[in-house]
Amino acid sequence: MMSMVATIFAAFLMLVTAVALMRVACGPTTADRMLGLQLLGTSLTALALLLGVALDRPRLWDIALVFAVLASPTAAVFIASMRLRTRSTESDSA
Amino acid sequence: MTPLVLLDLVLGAVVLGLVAATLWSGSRARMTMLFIGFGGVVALVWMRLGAPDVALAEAAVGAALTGALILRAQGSVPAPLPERSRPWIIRGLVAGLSVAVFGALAWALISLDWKARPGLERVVEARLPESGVTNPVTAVLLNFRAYDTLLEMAVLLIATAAVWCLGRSSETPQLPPDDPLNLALLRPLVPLLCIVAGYLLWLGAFAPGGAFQAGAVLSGALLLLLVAGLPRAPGQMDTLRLRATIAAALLVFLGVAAATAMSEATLLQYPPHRAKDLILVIEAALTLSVAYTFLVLFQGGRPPPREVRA
Amino acid sequence: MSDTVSALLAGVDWAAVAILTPLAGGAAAFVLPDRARAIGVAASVTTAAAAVALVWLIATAGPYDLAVGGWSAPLGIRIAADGLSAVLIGMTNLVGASVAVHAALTGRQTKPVAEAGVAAWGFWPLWLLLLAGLNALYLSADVFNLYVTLEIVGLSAVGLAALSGKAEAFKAAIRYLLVGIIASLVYLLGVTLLFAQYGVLDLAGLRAVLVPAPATQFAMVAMLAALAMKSALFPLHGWLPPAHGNATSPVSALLSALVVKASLYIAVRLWLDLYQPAGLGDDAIATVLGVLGACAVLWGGLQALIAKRLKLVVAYSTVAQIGYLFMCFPLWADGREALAAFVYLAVAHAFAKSALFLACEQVQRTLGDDQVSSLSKPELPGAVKVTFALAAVSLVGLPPSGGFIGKWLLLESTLSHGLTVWTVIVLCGTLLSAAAMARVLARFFAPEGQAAAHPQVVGDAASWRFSLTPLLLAVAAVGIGLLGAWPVELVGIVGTAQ
Amino acid sequence: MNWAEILATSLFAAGCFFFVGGAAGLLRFPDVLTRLHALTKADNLGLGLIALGAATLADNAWGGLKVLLIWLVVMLTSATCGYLLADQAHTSDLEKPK
Amino acid sequence: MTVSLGYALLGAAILALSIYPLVLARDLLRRIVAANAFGTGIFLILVALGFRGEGATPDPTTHGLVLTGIIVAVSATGLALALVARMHAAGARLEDV
Repeated sequence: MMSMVATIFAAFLMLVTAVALMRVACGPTTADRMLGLQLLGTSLTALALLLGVALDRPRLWDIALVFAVLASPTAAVFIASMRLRTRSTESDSA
Repeated sequence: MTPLVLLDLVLGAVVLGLVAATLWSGSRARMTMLFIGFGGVVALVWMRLGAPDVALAEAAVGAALTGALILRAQGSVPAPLPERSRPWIIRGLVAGLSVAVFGALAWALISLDWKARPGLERVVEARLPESGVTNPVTAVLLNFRAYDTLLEMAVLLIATAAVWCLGRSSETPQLPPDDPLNLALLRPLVPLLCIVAGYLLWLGAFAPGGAFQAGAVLSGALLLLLVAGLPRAPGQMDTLRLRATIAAALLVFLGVAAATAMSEATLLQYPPHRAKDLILVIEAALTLSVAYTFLVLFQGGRPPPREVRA
Repeated sequence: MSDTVSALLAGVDWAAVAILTPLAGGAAAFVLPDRARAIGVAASVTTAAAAVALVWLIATAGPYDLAVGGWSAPLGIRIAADGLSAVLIGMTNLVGASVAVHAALTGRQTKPVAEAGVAAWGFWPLWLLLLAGLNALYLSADVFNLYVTLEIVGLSAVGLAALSGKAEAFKAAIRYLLVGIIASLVYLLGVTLLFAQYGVLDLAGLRAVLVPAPATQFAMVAMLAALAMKSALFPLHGWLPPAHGNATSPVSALLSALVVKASLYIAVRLWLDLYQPAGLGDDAIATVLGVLGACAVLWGGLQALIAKRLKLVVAYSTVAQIGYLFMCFPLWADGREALAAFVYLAVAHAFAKSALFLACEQVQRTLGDDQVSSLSKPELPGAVKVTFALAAVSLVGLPPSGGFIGKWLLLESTLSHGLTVWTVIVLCGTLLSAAAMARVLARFFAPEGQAAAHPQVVGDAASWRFSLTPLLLAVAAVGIGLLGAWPVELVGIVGTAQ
Repeated sequence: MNWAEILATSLFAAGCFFFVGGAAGLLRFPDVLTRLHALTKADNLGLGLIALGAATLADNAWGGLKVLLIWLVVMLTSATCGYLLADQAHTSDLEKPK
Repeated sequence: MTVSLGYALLGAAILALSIYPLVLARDLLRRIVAANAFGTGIFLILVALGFRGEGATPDPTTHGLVLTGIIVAVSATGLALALVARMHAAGARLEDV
C-alpha cells in the first residue's frame, strides 16, 4: 500500500523536475539555469527517498545522501567557473 | 494502469525530452546545464531498474563529476561562432543513419526472447560465497572480473598522464577568497564528504556502494577544497606523493596480481581466506586513486612542481 | 635443445609477465619522472623477452589458455593465445622494444618543445601502458575485456599523438580521439547485444552458441564497422594521416606499425570465429570489405604519390597497406588459408613502417623540415638512404622481403579464387607504392646542388644513434622473407578454445 | 494503513505541495533574485517534509538519522550556494542573458 | 518483461538521438556531450537486460560492466575536454575538426 502511495507521489514529483528542467533549458541568464539545477537536485534527492519507499529498498536512501552531498561541489565549481570567466572578460576589455 | 507504469512513462518521457533538449538545440550553456541534469535523472532510471550501485556511480560520476569537468571546459573555451550548416546531403545522410540505426536496433531488441533472458545472476549467486564479499556487484568487479578492473585502472592512469603531457594546468576557478561566510559554510561539508566516502567504501562489501562511488564522493571533497582556494588544498603541486596516490590503485592491484601469479594459484586468484582482506585493500587504494585522478582531470593539465610555487 | 628450453620456460606464466611488466613500468615511469627513460627501456626489453618466451612456448607446446582468477567462463575472463596472437605479440614486442631503444638513444637530443610545455617524460608512461594494452588485447578471449583493452590502446595512442605539442597535433589528436570514442562505443553496442542474446562474453563460449538472429547480426555488423573505423579502412581513414603525420617520429612509428594492427586483429579474430555461425560469413559483407580495401590500396597509393611532406607519404602508405590487409577478408570465406598472407603483410609492414618513420626523424633533423622537394639536398647521411631503400623493398613487395611473400601469397590466393579483378588491383597498388617510393628514393640518390658551406645540421643529427634502429628494423623487414615456412606453421597453431 | 503510514502519506503530500510552490515560483517570478528567494524556501521545506515522512517509515534509527542528515546537508548547501549565487549575480554580468 | 524492453528501447532512442550531434555538431563540446549520451544509451540497454522484474535479483554482471563503462567514459571525457581547451589555447579554431 505504502509503496503504491509513494510511487504516485514520485511520479508527481517527476513532473516538478520537468518544470525545473524547463527553467534550466530556458534560462535566460546562467544564474537562472543554476537555480533550476538546484531545484532539480533537491527534487532528485526527494525522489530517491520516495523511490526507496516505493520499491521497498531503503538502500536507495544512500543515493539520496550522495545527491545531497555532491550538490555543493557542483554548485561551487559552477560559481567559481563563472567568476573565472567574468574576470577574464573584464581583463580582456580593460 | 498501475502507479509504477505511470512512473515509468513519466520518467521515460522526461529522459527522452531531456536528451533532445540537451543535444539538439540551444546555446552551449543550455546544453551543459541540461546535461548535468540528465545525469541525475538517469540515476533515477538506474534506481528504478534495481541497479543501485550504478545509480550511485551515475549520481556521483555521471552527474556531478562529468558536470564539473564540462563546466570547467565551458569556462575556459568560448562558444564557437554561429554554426554554419553542413551541406544538406550530409545532414540527410546522417539523419537517415540515425533513423536506420534506431530501426535496426529496435528490431534486434524486440526480436530477443525477453521472457527467458540469459544472464549470469545464477552463476554469480552460486559462487558468491567464494568471492569474499556479499555484494554481488563488488564480487563481479573485484573478483570474478577483477582483470577488467585492473585494466580499467590503467585507463585512468593513461587519461591522467595524457592530460599532464598537454602542459601545465591553467588557472583554477576559485570562489571569492575574501568571504568568511562561504568558508564557514563549506567547511563542514568537506569532512562530511569524506565520511560519506568512507561509508560507501565500507558499504561496498555487502550492499550497494564501493570504491568507484566512494572515490567520486571523495573527489567532491577535494574539488571543494580546490575551488574554495585553500592554500594547502591537495593537488595544486606536482609532488611525488600526488603521483604515487594517483598510481596507487594500479600498483596495489599489480602487486596482488603478481603475488597470485607467482604463487601456485593463477593470475588474480585470491587465496579464499584472504579474499575479503585483499579486496578491501584494493578498494581502499582504488578510492584514493579515483578521487585524485578526477581532481587532476579537472585541472586539465600538470600542476607546477613544488619549487616553482615556493 | 628445444625441449630443454621449453622445460626451462614452462614454469612461468609469460603471458601474465607480458601484461603486468609494462603496466608496472608505466605506473613507475609516471611516479618517477626522473627515472622514466631507464624504467621505460628496462620494462620494454623485459616485456619483449617475456613475449619471445611466450611465443616460443606456443610454437613448441601449443596454444596458451588461462581462466583469470580461476573463474572459468562464463563467470570469469579467459586469456588465451593461438598462433595468430603469438605472431602479432612477437611483432608488437620486437618492434616496440626497438622503438623504445631508439627513443632512449635519441631522447637526449630532443629539445623540449618549450612553447607548449609538453612534458618529455610523457612518452614513457604512455608507451608502456600502450604496450600493456596491446599485449592484453592480443591475449584476450572475452569480448568485453577486448573493449577495455581497445580503450587502453586508443586513449594512450591519443596521448602519444598529442605529445609533439604542435597546434596541428592537438587538432589531429582530438579528431583521432573522437573517432576512437565513437568506434569504441559502437563496438560496445555490439558487445551489449551479444550479451543480450546469449549471456556470454567469452569468445569460445559465443562461438559454441551463436545462431543467425537479428540481434547477433546487428551486433556483428556494428563491431565490424567500429573496428574498420579504428583501423582506418577507406573511407573512414581521414583521421589517420594527420594523426600519424604530426606526431613525433617514434610515436608515428608506434601508431602506424602497431596500433592500427590491434583493431584489425580483433576484426580478423571475430571474422574467423564468429561470422560463420552468425550467418554473416557469406560473400556480401566480405566483398564490401574487399572492395573498400581495394579502394584504400588505390587511394592511399595515389595520395602517397602526391603528398608534399615525407611523413605524409609514409602515413598514406599505411592507408594503402591497411587496404591490402582488408583485401584478405574475402579470401577467408572457406577457412584460414589466406591467414598467412595477412600475417606476412602485417608483420612486414610493421617492421618496414617503423623503420621509415624513425628514419624520418633524422631527415627532419638534418634538413630542418620534411618536404619531399627538399630531399635532394646532399646533407643526408647514407644510413637514412639505405634504410629507406630497404624498407621500400619490403613495402613495395620485392623479393626476398617479407612484403614480397605476403603479396605473393595474396596474389596466389586471389588467383585460386578466380578473383582476377583483385589480382589487377594488387598489382596496380604495387605499382603505385613503387612509384611513391621511387619518388623519394630518386631524390635521395640523385642529390642536386652543392652541400651547404655551413651545414645547418642540428646537434649530432648525423650520429649513429639516429640511424641504428631504423636500419636494423628495415633489415628485419627484408629478412622476414628468409624465415621460411616457420611463421606459416606458427600461424597454423589453432587453439581449441579461441 | 497504520498511523505511521498515514502520517507519512500526509507528510509526502505536504512536501509535494511545497515543491509545486517552489517550481511555480521558479517558473513565474520575474528575475533571478526573486526566483532564488522563492526557491530556497520551498524546496528545503518540501524536502524536509518528505524526509520526515521517509523517516517515519524507516526500519531502524540509523535509517531515520540518515534521512534527517540528508535534509541538513541540503539546507546547508542551498543556503551557501544561494548566497554565493546571489552575490555573483549582483557583482557580475551574470544577469545579462548569454 | 515489457518494462525491460521498454527501457531498452528508451536506451536505443537516446543512442539514436545522439548520433546526429555526435557526427555533425560544429562545437566540439557538443560532440563530447553527445558521446556521453550515446554511452548512456548503451548502458541503459545493458541495465534493462539485467532487470528481472520487481523484487527479483537483477544480473550483477551487467551492473559491473556498466560501472566499468562509466569510469572509462569519464576518463575519455576528461582527456577530450583537456585537449579541446589546449587546442583553443594553441589558437586552433574549434569548429574546424
